[in-house]
Amino acid sequence: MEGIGLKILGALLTTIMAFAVGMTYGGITRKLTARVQNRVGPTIWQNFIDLVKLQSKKTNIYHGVMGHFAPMWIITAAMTVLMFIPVLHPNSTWYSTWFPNLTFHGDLIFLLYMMVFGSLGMALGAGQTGNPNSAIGVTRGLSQMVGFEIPFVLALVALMVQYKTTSIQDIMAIQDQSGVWMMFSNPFSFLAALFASLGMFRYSPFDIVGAPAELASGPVSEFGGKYLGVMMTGGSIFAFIKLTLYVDLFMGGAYSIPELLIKTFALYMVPVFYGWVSPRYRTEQAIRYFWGWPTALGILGVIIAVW
Amino acid sequence: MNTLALIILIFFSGATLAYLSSLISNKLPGWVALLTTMTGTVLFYMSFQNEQALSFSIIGLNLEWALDNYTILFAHIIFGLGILASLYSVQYMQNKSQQGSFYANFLLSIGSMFGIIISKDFISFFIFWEIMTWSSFLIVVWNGIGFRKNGIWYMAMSAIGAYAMLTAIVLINSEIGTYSLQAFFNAVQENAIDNLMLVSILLLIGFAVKAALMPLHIWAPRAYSNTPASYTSVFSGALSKMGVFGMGLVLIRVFRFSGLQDNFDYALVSQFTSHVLAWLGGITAAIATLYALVQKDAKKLLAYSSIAQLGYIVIGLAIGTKLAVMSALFLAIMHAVFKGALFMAVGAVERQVGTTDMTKISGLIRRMPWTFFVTLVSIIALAGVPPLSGFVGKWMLYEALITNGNFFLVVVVFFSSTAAFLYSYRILFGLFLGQEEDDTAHVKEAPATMVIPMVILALFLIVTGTYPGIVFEPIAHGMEYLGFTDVTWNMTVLSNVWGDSVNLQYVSTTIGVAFMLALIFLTFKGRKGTRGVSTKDISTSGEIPLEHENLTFQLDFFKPFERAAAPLYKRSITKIYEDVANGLEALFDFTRKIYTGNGQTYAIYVVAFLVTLLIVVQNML
Amino acid sequence: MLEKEQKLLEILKSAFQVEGKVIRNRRVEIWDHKEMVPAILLMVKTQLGYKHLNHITCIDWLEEGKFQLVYTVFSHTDKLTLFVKTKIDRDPAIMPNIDDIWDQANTYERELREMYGIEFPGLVGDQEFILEDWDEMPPMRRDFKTDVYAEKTFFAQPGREDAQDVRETITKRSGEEIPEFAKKYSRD
Amino acid sequence: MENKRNSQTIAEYIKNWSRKHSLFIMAYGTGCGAIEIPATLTSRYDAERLGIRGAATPRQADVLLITGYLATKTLKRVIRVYEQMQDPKYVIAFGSCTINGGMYYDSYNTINVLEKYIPVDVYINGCMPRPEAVIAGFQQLQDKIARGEADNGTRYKENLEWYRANQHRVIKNWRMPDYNW
Repeated sequence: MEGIGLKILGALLTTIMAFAVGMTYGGITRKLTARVQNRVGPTIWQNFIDLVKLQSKKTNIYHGVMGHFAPMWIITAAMTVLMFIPVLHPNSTWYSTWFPNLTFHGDLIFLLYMMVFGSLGMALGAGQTGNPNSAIGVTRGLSQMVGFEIPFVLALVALMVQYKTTSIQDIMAIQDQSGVWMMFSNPFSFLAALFASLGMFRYSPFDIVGAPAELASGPVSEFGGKYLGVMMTGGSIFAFIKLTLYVDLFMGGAYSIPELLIKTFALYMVPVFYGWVSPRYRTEQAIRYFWGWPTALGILGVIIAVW
Repeated sequence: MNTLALIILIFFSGATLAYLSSLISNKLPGWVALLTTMTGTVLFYMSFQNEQALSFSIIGLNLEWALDNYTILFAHIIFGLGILASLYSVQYMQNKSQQGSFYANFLLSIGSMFGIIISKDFISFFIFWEIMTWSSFLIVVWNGIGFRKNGIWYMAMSAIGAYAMLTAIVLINSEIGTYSLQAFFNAVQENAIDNLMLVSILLLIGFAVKAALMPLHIWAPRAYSNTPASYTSVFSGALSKMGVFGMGLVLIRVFRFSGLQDNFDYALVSQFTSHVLAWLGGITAAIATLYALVQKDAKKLLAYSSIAQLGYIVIGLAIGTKLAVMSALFLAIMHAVFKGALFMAVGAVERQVGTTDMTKISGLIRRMPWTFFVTLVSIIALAGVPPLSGFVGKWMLYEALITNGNFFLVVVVFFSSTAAFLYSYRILFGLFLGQEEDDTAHVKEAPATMVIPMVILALFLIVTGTYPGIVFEPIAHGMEYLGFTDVTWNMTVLSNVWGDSVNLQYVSTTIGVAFMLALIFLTFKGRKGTRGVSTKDISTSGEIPLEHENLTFQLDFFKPFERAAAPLYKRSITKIYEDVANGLEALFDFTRKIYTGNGQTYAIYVVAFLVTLLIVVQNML
Repeated sequence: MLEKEQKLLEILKSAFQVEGKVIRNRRVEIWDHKEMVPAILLMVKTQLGYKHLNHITCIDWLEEGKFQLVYTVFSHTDKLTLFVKTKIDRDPAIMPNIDDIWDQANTYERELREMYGIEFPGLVGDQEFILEDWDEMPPMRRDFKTDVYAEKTFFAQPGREDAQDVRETITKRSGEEIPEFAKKYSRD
Repeated sequence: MENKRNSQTIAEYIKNWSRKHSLFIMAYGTGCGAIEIPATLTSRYDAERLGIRGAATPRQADVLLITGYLATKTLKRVIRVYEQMQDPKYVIAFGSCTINGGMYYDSYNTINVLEKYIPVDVYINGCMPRPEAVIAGFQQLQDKIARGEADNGTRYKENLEWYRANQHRVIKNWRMPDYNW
């Protein structure tokens, strides 16, 4: 029984850490964006304040049962993926104590599909609100997903075919043995995945889903209060998940939490930096962007991985 | 009397009875069909574990019928879907005319499908195949409309398939002198057939037509969308699986386990054919998905999606590794289940609302909650999102492709299944979400006899999402019949040859726990201040939509995607066929002009021919 | 000077016997009965090249009991602006419709109908144009007392009625002194 | 647990503190004040350092900004937007026009006193107020929230009949959904 108690505690700890890191990164981004624009900007804890505010709204509305469920799909998907992703390196002491969760019971393909689960649930909820902006946002998001999944999958296929494994732990172990990170041993695949991450994080120029000026924040336009708060939480956890996945696959994982933070933060800055200097694309431009050079890099990566 | 013959007899006499009973009342055939299917199904399930075989000879031809494990696997699909579809059909067809001919053909096609899978000789196989084709064709043109547009394509393509198959059968007979299937397999083992490749390819063409493989797929969207929904679920769910059944036999039994792997030429050609077929499957999946997501009609969308899903199955069979075949057969069963459920759900919408045009319907979720539930579950399974069973099949397919080194094919498959999210959302949103239409305010949920079959299928998807072992067991037996040895499977754990695995029990538990936590939190926190509002109450920059105004976004749903993927939409197979037909017509027209009817012209032809001959002969010398 | 303008005036005078004058460089005005206006406009549009209808305006001559309508047209070739003026009765105010000559006239005419109550027989579009749920006299007529209406419908803020200087009112209420620098802006 | 200051409970204090520091604004760009909002939010005056940021729809917003004169036509939309916002919500009114009608006090289509139609928390006077004044107004609102005195939504709900009567005087054809509070 003790073992199960410890596991539940570990799972809780993982969730809280993912949530806190995701939210703080969001806050840091807001602060940095402000500094780039020559502003003072909010505190880096602003996202937490926003969240508390959203949760302390006195009234909330929903547009039917799918609308009520929408944030739950997101948080469910986020928590589930978090349980199956190795947050730290399996060889580290921290990992075996606190973060093993269920990481040995899922693999990369499963994670890819599980990450879609939340967006689809969210899309259903957004659809039920009846707001045309929501549906337009969803169609844009799904279209963009078809765009960036191709370079991303090409990158992953290169890794999986080259090292004959679909498990993240194995890929981390391989990097450990060879001492070379995947981002150096498979640079083209890494680049393809990095380009795909631009779309995944939905920062400018790929913020076509929420585009506040055109779509009034798109899918979430009818959600407020606690619903928006839960979505924000789920989104933050997802940001952490994506970063951790990239660190695990391409940067050899992390042995301790500070190392994880440094690596994820460095990765996180890529889409943020890219966003500062780029205006928003149209949907078809975004899709074509991903089907252009990133896909070519991905194909190159696969070819190099095989021969 | 032998049970197999009895079942066939029941179905065929049931068909006659259904037609005759329609002369008494238009409502009777439905019940006759239900009774017939029930009797047949009960008979089958009472006896399928016993060894059964039957052989007899008519006019000097030896016919053999038998049950084996591979057959039983497909019989599950046919009878499971058949009985649910006929239960569904009673209320669905309630107010339609000409039920007699519909039900007669319905029963004929179910009976003939069973006949196909139990046939152990080419003669009865082909006869049943043709009965199946004709009965389904008669249902496609059943309501008398759209013959030219829909029926003709189906007939033409089926004819191609049938001729190819007939040629192959004649060739086989000329080589081995018998029509027996077992004799054919034995001859393959002994390398006694000279034209094996030709025979196989011809047979494959015959099966590919039914499995709607590119470029022989064009009949499918037309035929699927033109049949009544109660039959479409059988049509797309079970009938198209007959193609898969046959392809499985050829690709696995003949190509893979023919004992000719040492023969270099043969191995090269068979592998080449498999690869071509796998890629055709991949392209089928991708193109059909692209076409599915631009459809406005829900039934047509599902029809294209069926083609795409069959593409995955063909890939699995063509790759031919243990995991790949397992995934193909698993997907075949799951496709029968979720596509059956989806066609039924769309049929329910069609019956209650009167149309399946998604631009005219929206916001049915409150009116038809059960239908929505079924559609949601089936769509999640179709999209392959965990924790439903569609994921199991997709996972195995990906792992099979990756472990087998088909790395570009896996990207194509991934592309089409990601694009499948688009049409999955399209159909859910188009029918059930969005603002509620005032025209559909009176709509009620479909009657119970229609809802129950759908819900049963949906529950099956949920259960097998966590316990796919239920389905793995018959599949493993079927695969052993095909020639695989020691097929391993686990109740809840999926694993590939590299030893990577997914534990589905943990997955569904985690999802369940997380979902319950979120549900409790969101439902009980601030419950007093939370209220539901109507879908008309949306923030529209303060503007107030009038009662009759519906703001749901339905037209040109994926226009940006279409624009981005415009080059992929340029070519249409139908157009190519039509171009070929026009070209041939022009050619024949030109040939006709040769015969001018003028003796002088013919004289010139003769001279010209002689001169040409002279030149050619001189050059050769 | 003014040769183009004079020439235009001559043409119009000879064609329609209208009165008119050259206002200044590139501005010509003519006036006529309301029945003649569509014919004049059609003629200048089709034959003289005045293809651009700038706008249609209305002036309420309450004392005379007339509305004056001014059609402003412009020629891109001559760079001349022509004002075609006419006076119509205030009650009933009816004016021939010209939205078959210029489509955009429809917009101006609907606005005039709503704001002045001028009827244009055969005008396309009978729903409300700018005003929403208006059931009073057309508001731009001069006999419509807008301040009375506003007083009746809206709530006046106390302190506004004697039109005092706002700054003084505020200081009086709060008991503060008006700062020195602000005194020079005071009304008295 | 009672907090000595303002006699709020600790939970209430935390809630009010977070509300104070996270104001999502719904800028209803009426009149001339709409142009002051971008200036307030962007680099020069940077309202985001106070936790103020734009919200795209009324569902997410906390503060409704009425930035100038309100035509009767616009009032209808403003009321709808206001009612679509979720409690707790606040209203800031800009400029003379919302206080007493300003230079449009005798216009037939512009309302004079905004407070008669929806409750207002903070008026910022001026024609138009400059961004500094706007930020000062926001700070006043923040103080009010911190003290727990900003009860805009409750006031509206309690006096709904009175507000409705006033609204009906202006909006003759009432074609709006009535909300089940």
